[in-house]
Amino acid sequence: MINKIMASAAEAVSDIGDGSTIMIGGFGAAGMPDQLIDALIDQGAKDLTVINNNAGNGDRGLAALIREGRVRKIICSFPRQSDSQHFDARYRAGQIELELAPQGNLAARIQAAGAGLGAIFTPTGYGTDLARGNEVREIDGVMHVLEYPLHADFALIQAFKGDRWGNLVYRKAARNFGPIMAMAARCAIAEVSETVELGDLDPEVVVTPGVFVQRLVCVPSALEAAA
Amino acid sequence: MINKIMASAAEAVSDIGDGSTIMIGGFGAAGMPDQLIDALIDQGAKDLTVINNNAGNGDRGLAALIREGRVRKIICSFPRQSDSQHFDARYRAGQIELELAPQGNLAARIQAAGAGLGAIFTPTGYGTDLARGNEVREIDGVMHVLEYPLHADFALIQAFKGDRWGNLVYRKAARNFGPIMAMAARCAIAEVSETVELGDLDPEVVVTPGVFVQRLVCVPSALEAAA
Amino acid sequence: MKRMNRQMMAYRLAQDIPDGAYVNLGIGLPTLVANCLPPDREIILQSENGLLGMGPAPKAGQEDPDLINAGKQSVTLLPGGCFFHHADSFAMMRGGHIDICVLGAFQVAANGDLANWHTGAPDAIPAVGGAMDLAVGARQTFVMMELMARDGSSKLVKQCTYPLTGLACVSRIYTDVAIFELSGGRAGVIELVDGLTFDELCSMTDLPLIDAREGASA
Amino acid sequence: MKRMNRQMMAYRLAQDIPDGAYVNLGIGLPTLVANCLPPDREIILQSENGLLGMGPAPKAGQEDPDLINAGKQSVTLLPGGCFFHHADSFAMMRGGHIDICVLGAFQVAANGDLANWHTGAPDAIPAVGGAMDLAVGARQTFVMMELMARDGSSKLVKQCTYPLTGLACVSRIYTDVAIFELSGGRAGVIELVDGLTFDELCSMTDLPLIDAREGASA
Repeated sequence: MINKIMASAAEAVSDIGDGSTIMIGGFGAAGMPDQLIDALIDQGAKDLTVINNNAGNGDRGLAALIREGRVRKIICSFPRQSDSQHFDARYRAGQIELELAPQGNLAARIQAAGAGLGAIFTPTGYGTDLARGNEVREIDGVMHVLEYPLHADFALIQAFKGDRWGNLVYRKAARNFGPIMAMAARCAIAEVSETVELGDLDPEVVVTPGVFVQRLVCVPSALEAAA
Repeated sequence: MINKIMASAAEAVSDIGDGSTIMIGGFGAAGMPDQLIDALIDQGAKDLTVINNNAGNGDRGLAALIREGRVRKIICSFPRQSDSQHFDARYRAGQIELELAPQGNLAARIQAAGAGLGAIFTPTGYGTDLARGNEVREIDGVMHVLEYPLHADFALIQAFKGDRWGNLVYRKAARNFGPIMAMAARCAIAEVSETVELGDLDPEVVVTPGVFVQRLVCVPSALEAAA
Repeated sequence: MKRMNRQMMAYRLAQDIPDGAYVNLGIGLPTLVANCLPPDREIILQSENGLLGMGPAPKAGQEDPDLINAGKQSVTLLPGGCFFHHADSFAMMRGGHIDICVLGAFQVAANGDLANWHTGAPDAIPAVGGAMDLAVGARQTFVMMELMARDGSSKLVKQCTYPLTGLACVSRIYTDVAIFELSGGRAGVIELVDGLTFDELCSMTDLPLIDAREGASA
Repeated sequence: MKRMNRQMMAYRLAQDIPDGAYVNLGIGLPTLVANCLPPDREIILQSENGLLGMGPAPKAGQEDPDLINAGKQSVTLLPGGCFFHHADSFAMMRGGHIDICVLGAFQVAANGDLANWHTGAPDAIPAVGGAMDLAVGARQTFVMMELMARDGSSKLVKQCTYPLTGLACVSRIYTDVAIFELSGGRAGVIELVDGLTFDELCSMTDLPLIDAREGASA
């Protein structure tokens, strides 16, 4: 029998090793898998490369992981925010490496990894500092840059409901990077507010088919926080 | 006010000109927009390039369009079937051009068009007759071929329900190419079994956001056929 | 001369968004446009984080942490709105499905080059977000900015000195003193605030401008 | 020698699909495997036209024209199944998310090259469907075929003469007389039907085979 539901967040992240590349879902705080990240902080993995849209907000989630010095490098589109103080401090101290990517290329590269494409030509970023060194090509009169897929060892994402096959639905704009990160990681781990019986999710509304999810863990408090 | 709902299939396809490139949804009969195709046959447009997974089944839909001699060229993955007699006859008579594409590359090229990518490197087809002449490249130890996006002037698709903003949901495996074709065409036209009031579709379950759909027409008989 | 304040600029720009348009409003100044949309038009706002049909801010106490805009402010969703993931959201932009995006700017060049993501200062932490995708992806890119920087220099320039966001992507600039239409590598003036002459505007920008106002001789 | 019939081949192959596997069964012969899956294992079938968790054929009269498999036959969906569009469906395959695909074949070469989409005959209408995507995308590609063609030649060959579907993609071949494991450019025999000797099999294929049966000396 397939049962991807783990007993705890600690168990779900137990085998994440030092030096891993980890995608973390969320756009700001919406969709940030706080509990998986807390478990990862407790677990102790360090020297991580993190792929997220931002570089942490406030004191929770990714911001806490950065504060604890576990992140060697971050690949993101929008690190600098009013409440990105933990990233800011480490960046200015030269303690964290930053690879900046236009948000759409970030998303497209994650999607390309999940879909097994080798590379994509995208118009975004052509002629800018963020595509310096990229191969360029004119296609149908438009200049494009070549971008490579972003793969990860693990994806930590937040979803709303899930079942033991790993099927997921999300809640509002917390969906953001979850579906594509689940596809791009060797092992996708979802924290969900509620686990449901197999068949309870309408097959028409499943957003992430279970094949893309390896583990999920129920964290009821996220539901309460959202309520 | 935005109202993309047209009075009839005839009105919805009225401006499709000779020589147009048209994506037609459906995998076999599931998702085939029969009524839009019937309207297109009545309308008279000819010399069409059609993109579909197949080359028509039986006597309806795309098969009828081919039978009537309106299709100059078809881009598809699986033309030959037990009931593709109309395509078979025209193909053997040299009256229709065939561009064969692996099904996944067909889907990826349609998706790339909708997403504004210039080209993609895909491993599918490398070393085969269907990638003869394509640029090839080794990426991370895997050979890839370069494929270009497939754009269309019009997409004719079938969906289950839609609203005046063009939001669509589909029914079971009739979803197939609908969502990506809607994104890849300059003008996407959907026939739906039911039109609903704005707000009646749960925002979490909309599969095709209205921005990708330019026109829709309600064809209640499709619902009856499916019931 | 009566400069427009930011609210007036937003109001003026909003008048040029047609009924039925799909629009993305960048963070910062352009966000003001959302509150100025003509009530008799149905204009659909996209937010890069996966919303279409974005509505106004919720009433106090009704904020939902999962319902935010690109600036991470609480918003609502209109009937007919929907949610989608980030790859689909940027496919909307890059694929040419968004009619208009409105962005702020550090500088815009007469040929449409845009600089709005990075000052290039060595101690600044760069952040780009979706600006580069919007700049090249939307059918039309409008910029909304004060014409003059704090140091008194024009932000409409011959050539951008700040790092670029996109090349030749801006078609219109809405400023506090004039509206510019960029075309063929040159900046045309299509509207001036009361009390400002075309020549005075030219001297402010130090650029060869074209008088493209209605009734002006070309 | 007791050749296996197609049903037996399907049954034998099904025993090698582990619990929890995501599997795509190609049209034709491989479809038979669906009815032979061990009942004590949960094996999830994907269909290229946008189904995961595909179930058996419906009872007569309960067919749904919108619920079909890749061969356009009526199927059902199991609890826990779901629907998705074609780009996501092929992302599943190409992205390495499907553990096993089972395909029919005209020919397989000892190095794993597969030919199964086109005879190359000048009057044949070619059709490829999802075969090329499955062949390169699934983590393992199993082939299910009779070993000998109707003309008495072996379909396991040194080099394919039919147009290729994919290069070096097949890892196992389940035939009516033997099971082959392809590795390092060579074909190993891991199982033989009763009454057939390894030497007899070698003479049938005209290939240098390796005896890789349990207990065989390598």
